[in-house]
Amino acid sequence: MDVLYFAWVRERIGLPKERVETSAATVAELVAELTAREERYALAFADLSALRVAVDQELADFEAPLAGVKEVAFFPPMTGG
Amino acid sequence: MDVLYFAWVRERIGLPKERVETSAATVAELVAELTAREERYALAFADLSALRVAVDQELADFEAPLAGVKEVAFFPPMTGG
Amino acid sequence: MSVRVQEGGFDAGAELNRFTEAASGAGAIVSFTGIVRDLDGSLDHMMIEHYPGMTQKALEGIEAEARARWNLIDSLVIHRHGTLAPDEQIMMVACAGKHRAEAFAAADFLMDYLKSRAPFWKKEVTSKSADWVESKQSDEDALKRW
Amino acid sequence: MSVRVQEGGFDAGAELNRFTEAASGAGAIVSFTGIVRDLDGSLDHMMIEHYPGMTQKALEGIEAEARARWNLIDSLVIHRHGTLAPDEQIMMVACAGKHRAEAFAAADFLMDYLKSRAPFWKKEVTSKSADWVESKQSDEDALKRW
Repeated sequence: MDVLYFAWVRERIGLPKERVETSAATVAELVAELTAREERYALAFADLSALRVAVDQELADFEAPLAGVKEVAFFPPMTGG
Repeated sequence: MDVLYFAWVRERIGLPKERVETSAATVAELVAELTAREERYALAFADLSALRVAVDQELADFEAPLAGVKEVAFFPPMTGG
Repeated sequence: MSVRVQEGGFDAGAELNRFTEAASGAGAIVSFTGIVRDLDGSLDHMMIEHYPGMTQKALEGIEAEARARWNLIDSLVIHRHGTLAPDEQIMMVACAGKHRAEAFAAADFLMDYLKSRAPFWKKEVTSKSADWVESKQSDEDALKRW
Repeated sequence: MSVRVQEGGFDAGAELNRFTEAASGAGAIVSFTGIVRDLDGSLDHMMIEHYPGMTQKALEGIEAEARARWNLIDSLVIHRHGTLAPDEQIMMVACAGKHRAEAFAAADFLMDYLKSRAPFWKKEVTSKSADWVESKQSDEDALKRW
């Protein structure tokens, strides 16, 4: 699946997008996998309450299932307008 | 004093403005004087709850005093915007 | 702060741009435009009567009240009188604030007060009738929000 | 109903006039324009990042929600991304309704949701720093009004 990062999440992880092969059943499991990988992921995901997630381009929560999902994105709360 | 009429009050009384010599102490007394004059005034002032009044170009009520006043205007509720 | 009462038309977009350009330091601009609606296709024209001596004063008083309540950077009121055809623009209001909440609230407030407290009266003229628009209880009730 | 996400600038006045012209039957048009504020004179520029695949979809979803709640004749959202200088216009919203209450409410609602639910992020760049704008609790709280 494609995993996308925006704003300071992108900056901490150091890339805007990557392909991730995972058997994680939920977003939370994917976060745990990524966090275990490298320090920069651990830093980006240190405080989940400061993060938002979109699954296939719709806002979701960390318990959202990943079966059949093509794209997951992590970012801070939006600040448009 | 100048007495002005707007919208349907003007149409019922048949003029936009007239000079009135009066010793009425309040707007209500002026209304009573005018009503006693002619049928067209009585018609215009038949339902005071449907009328608004301005004294020297400020919204006022029917108990407003007329001492020193130069201009009184009668009209229906406003419908601008 | 600016109030204009005029018989001629105005260009709402040009007014908005001019207002925005001048509102230095604003982060939020809200505008309202009121348009003559032809409710059932029968309206020939609308006549707007006003009380010249009082209108400017009343609008300035309403604007001053808005500026006392919200930290506005600038505000604008334009209101036409005379004969207007369907789809013509009757009036506009614009408010500039640092933040969106104050710009929205002030524009909404200006409209509510202008509607029921500025001395304008509308008459709708069709081929068959000419009726003064009646004030609505909902417009009077709207003032209680503030 | 129309949503545009673009890097280039736009002419809010021309957009307002075009929108008003097309909104047949409208009696009330409300517009909002958001502008880059230079809070303390130190801002060099603002960077707006967005999530291209999601932005259009999210804005259309917010617009659909507004149209489900109010009887809107038309609505417009324009939002820029990329690099913006102080005083440049970031975005605009316009709503056309038969009556003023629905046009005001829908524009206010669109702004509240766009602010916290559309995937845009702002970064303020000065000569000394580059900081992501933090979301405000007041913006999240604003959603509870609806």
